[in-house]
Amino acid sequence: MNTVIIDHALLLAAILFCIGLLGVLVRRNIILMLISMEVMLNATGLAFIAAGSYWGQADGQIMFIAVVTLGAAEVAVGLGLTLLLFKRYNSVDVDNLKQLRG
Amino acid sequence: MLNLLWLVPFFPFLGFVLLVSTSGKMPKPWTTMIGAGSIGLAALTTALIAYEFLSQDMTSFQLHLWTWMEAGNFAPGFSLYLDGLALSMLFVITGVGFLIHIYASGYMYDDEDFPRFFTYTNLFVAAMVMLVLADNLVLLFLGWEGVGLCSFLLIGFWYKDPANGLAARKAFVVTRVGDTAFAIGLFLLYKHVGTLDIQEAMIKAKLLWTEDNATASLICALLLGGAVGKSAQLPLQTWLPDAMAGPTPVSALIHAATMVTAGVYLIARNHELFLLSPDMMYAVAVVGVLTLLMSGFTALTQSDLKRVLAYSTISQIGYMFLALGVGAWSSAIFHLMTHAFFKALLFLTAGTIILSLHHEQNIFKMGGLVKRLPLPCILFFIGCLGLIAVPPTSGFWSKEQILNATWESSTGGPLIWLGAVLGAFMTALYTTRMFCIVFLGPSNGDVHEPKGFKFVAPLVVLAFLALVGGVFVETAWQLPLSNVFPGGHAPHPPTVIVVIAIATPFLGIAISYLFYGKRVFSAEKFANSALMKPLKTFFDSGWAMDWFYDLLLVKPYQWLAKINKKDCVNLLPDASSAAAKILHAALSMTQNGQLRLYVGVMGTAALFVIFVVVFL
Amino acid sequence: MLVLWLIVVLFVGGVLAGLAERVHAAASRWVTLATLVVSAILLWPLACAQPQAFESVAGQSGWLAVLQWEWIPRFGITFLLAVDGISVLLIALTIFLGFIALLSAWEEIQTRVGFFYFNFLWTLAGVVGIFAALDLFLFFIFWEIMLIPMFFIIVIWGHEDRYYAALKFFIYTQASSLLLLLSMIALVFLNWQQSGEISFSWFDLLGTKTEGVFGLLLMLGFFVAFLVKLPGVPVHNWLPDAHTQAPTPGSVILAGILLKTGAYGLLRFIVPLFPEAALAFTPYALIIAVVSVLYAAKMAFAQNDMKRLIAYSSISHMGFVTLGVFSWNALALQGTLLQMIAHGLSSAGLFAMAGAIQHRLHTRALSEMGGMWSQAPRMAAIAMFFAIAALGLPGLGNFVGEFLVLLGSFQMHPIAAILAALGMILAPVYALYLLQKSFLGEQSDTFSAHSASLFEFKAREVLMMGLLIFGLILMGFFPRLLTEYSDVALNSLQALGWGP
Amino acid sequence: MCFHQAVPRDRRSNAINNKELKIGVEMQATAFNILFYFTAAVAVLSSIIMITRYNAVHALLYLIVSSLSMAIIFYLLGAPFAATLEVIIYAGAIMILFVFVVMMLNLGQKAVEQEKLWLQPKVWILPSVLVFALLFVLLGAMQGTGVSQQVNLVSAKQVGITLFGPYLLVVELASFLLLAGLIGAYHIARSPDARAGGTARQHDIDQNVDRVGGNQEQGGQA
Repeated sequence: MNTVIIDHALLLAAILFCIGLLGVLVRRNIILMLISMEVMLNATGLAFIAAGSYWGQADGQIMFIAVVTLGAAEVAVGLGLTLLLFKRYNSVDVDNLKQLRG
Repeated sequence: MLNLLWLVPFFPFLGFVLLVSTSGKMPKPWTTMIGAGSIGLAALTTALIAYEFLSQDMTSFQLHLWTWMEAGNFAPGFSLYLDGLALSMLFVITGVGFLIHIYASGYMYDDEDFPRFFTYTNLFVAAMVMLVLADNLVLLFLGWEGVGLCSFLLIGFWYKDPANGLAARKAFVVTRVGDTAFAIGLFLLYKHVGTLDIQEAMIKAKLLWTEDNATASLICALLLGGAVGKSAQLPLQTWLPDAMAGPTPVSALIHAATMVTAGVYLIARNHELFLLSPDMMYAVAVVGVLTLLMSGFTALTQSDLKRVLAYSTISQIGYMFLALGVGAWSSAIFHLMTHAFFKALLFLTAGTIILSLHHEQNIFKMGGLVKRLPLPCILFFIGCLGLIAVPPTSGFWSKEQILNATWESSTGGPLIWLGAVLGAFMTALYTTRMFCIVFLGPSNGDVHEPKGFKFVAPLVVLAFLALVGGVFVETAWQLPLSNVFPGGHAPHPPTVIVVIAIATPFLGIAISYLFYGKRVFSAEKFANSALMKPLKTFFDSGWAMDWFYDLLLVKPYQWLAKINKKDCVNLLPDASSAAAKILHAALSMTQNGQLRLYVGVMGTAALFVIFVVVFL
Repeated sequence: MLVLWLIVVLFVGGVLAGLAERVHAAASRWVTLATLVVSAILLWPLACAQPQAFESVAGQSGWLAVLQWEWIPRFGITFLLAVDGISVLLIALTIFLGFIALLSAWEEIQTRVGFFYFNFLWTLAGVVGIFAALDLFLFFIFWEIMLIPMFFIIVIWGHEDRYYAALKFFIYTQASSLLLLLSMIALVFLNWQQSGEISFSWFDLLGTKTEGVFGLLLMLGFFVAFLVKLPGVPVHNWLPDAHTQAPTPGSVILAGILLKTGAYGLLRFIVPLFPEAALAFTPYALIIAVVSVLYAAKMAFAQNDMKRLIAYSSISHMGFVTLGVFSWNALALQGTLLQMIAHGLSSAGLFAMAGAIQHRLHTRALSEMGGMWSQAPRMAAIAMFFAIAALGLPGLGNFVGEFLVLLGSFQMHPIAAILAALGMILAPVYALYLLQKSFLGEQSDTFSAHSASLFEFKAREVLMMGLLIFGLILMGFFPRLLTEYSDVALNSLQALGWGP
Repeated sequence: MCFHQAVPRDRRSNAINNKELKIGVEMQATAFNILFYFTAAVAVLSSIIMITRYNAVHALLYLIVSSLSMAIIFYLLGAPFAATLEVIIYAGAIMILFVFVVMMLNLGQKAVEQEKLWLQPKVWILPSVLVFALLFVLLGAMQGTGVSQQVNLVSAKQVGITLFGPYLLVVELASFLLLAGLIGAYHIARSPDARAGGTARQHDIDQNVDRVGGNQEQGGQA
């Protein structure tokens, strides 16, 4: 009954992934970088789901679950680090983390 | 007695070893005893050997001591070879050498390095005897280089003054150029003939090559190069005038009597080889003539007493080369001997004069010494007569033979004879000029005459030999050279040639006497006239050969050394290490801790990978 | 067996000398002296072996004290030590120069004496090992053993910028020995393919056919390694630095012995193992030889540092060795061997002299010296002797070597020989320049402060120099004493190559 | 009219015409398709706006909008279980965490000005070039058939069966991952004195940390 062109779903995933990457590259605020990363993760989730629906298998969704757990764990640790960063430099500029240079 | 021949080189060498081991601690009388004594013993042994050799009129005698090197079929031995030529050379070296040593023991007595002087002279005589007695060319080369070394040591004897050092090094390097040519000649000879033993090589060469063979003339050219280097002939003669920086007995011993004649001996020893290539004989004659003319003109303008004598030595050796070139071998050796007598006499008397004028060598500062130094004046006069070749003296006999032989020989000819006669005229000119300026004319400066038997005796003996030696050898007993050289007939050129040859020296004396003796024409005005001024400076500097060699060789080599002081090949490793440093700097710039840079780089890398995977 | 004992004694002696320092500071010097005496005694029966003692192994005659133990059978590596006329002479030279270096180090090395003598003896052991090892693998091991202690000697006891010099020396030799290793293994594989059984022994490898480009490449691998050690011109830069910065005993060993390992390698491994390739490579090798002789002589003249001048003169002399090896006839080979030994003696003397002057004046710059003859006539006379030996005066060792090399190479390559003979003109230019600047001329003010007595040579130094002078004169007048010994070996080697 | 082949996108601005492209598809314009493309457009637009916001909270809100639209798309693609998950975990838990942290740091107006400083237009050029290149490559990679076909629904039951069937290990792994994240976050976020185990020397450790912190700062700044 409802048909959709799988390519466009993948296309959407690609676009979202690129936008997320753009966000990570451009922003210097660590929180916004984390958020952009979330978008990237979402995009990959979408790609998995699209593939899953294309083949009619549940694997896509399971991979999506894995992606989500990864995202959750990653955000938890990321935000913890952000707090430490803020306490140390009381700013969220990622460029302060330059001590481990070269 | 003959097999004691090895004693002749051994005595001076023993003297050398004794003086070196005591390294100057020996008291002076002992030093003279050993120094002069060893040469005396050598002379005595030579006399005894000569007596036995001549009484049994042997042609040659070989004494093999030990084989020196042995590689493949090349096995030169450390062995001595005595024949008429070697004997006469020995007589000159040890005889005149001994007289000079006696004189030197007086002359150098108050020099603080007195033992060192005798050390070097003993080594020199040993090396020279080795050179003369060597039976193969490698041993001859040993003597050849040893003599060069000793001349270096003796020229630079007063080492405190760097100019002497420079003169010594110049002498060594210039003679070394000749020696290298000589060595290459040896290699070529060995390549074709397979042995360097002189007698064998000569026999094989005669069998191997016919007349006018290219290789033979090439070898002769190289040997001539060696002889020219050592005997200070035309291309390589610049070192001899500077060699006057050494003490006067050295100039007498090395740069008049013995070492400079080594070249003549070498060509005489290898005469069969030269006979094989007439054009090389002609080349030798031409070199001789050109040298004697060039040095004759230069001697005319010199102001230093010893340099005048040096240039006259070069010209007299030019005569010997001329004699060799025209094939008059025995007269060349005869002239060599007579030249040793009167030139040694001249040098030693000059030494006395210089010593008595407190080391003043400029002839214009001497003058009127005839009254204040009577004996040296007479001796010097006899020497000059010998040099000019005035009839009774020995110089006359030998030079006459050469001039006559030049006229007749195929490789000589009238043109070269004319050059030789002009040379004789020039010799007369500059010798009389020297004598008049030094002895006649106004006297200035105080004089004290060094007394002592050591000064007088050798000079008198030499004067006697210079005067009578020639006649005695010419008539009474021939030099034992007949069996060494191919017996050429005595030359009889037309009498008018002989008369001219005899007359020219007198003409020279007369003209020069007018200029410098009576001062009828003033020499200075003539010398400084517009035409003569540049010519005078040109002659004075030894035909600007020194300047030319400096420009051609010395300066470029020094420049080459200066620009490449830091080894340019060194840039290669240094460049690679510098490149490593630059690479390190560049890479470390990328690790600046910027997280966003890292993310960007990672993104690009991922992009590149996907691109490669997808599109390729 | 003797050779094995010789090497073991040197190694153990080194360790003992190292430990002896704890007992007493001067003890390690005496232990080293004892080790050298023992090794001399061990060498004695080898040195005066009668002709019939020589046996022939795999068709190569003239071998002595051959020792072959299975080591790594799987790769055909055997512990093969064998000595022929050439090796015995060079080992004798090593031990002799060991004495000389020890004498020159007697007072100069004050800090960490034990460790110095440890390195000193291990270098000697490495070098003796090189001259005796005939298994390529064993040869390579000794090649490495020799290098490390020498590096330490330069780096710890050297002069002002010793690190640069030592590092440069190390990198040069190490890089080239990598090439050596590669071509060695490739050669063994080639032999394995051809003969079916794998073996590292020199005797077996002689049989391999090494024509064509591959053979040439292998030969080049060996050639570069030995050329660096020799040193030939394009790769010679480490020597002047290593010599100027090395302590006197270090310089004596470096110049006296380590350069000979390169020359020995050329003699033993290049032409016998790769006859065709070596023949094809000859024109280029001759160019390298002639350039080495002339370029190094010119560079020597340009130096103001005394030791650098002597180092460049060594390069010039070793140029003759390359010329001799690539002429490969009886004359040239014997000349090469004599040149190696004579250069060992004369350069050891010159370096000991330069070290003595630096020890007294604390400077090596020729511009600051001058007129030392009046201060120290005996030292000056000895220095003059060595300078004159270096410029190849007949009657001394160097001349015999040079003359035979030039005579031999003239038969095969006249032009190269003539150009190399020009080296005979350039040699006196720098040798006499060295003499003039240091001993003759006016007295410079640097040492007017020193009293003459302190300055003169002491008995120890005179003994050291006397030994060298005696050696050079002996070689100059009686070269047959050495050549009689090495004739058989040289002829059998010569037969392997080409040429008359 | 149907552009099956991937059209090369070379500039950022054509993301908008990308939507007409989808709407132009001539297949029967069912409400389903319109809804799909509409939510896709919403998702893309909200993402773009999100990364350009100065204020972190606004960005967060747009992220929530984007994840909700993603949920709808999941649902349309026949993955109702994933949609619900997306809404609960993503929009629910993770975004709330973000909001909580942002509120805790209460960056306020000063942070907004700083953001303005940081986000100069020229900053965008290089990354967008890189991103478009990546996009171009990805599109190049997708050579899909372009034909629309029946979306087959994957029910939650089916997902549950496979989840605890072959993928049992993945579940374990996921739990480990979460545990690690939990402990890590807990450990990092603890306050220094709590972290030092509360021993008596607590006071000087703080001094050390602050002093070191102080030095660090100078060091950092220098």
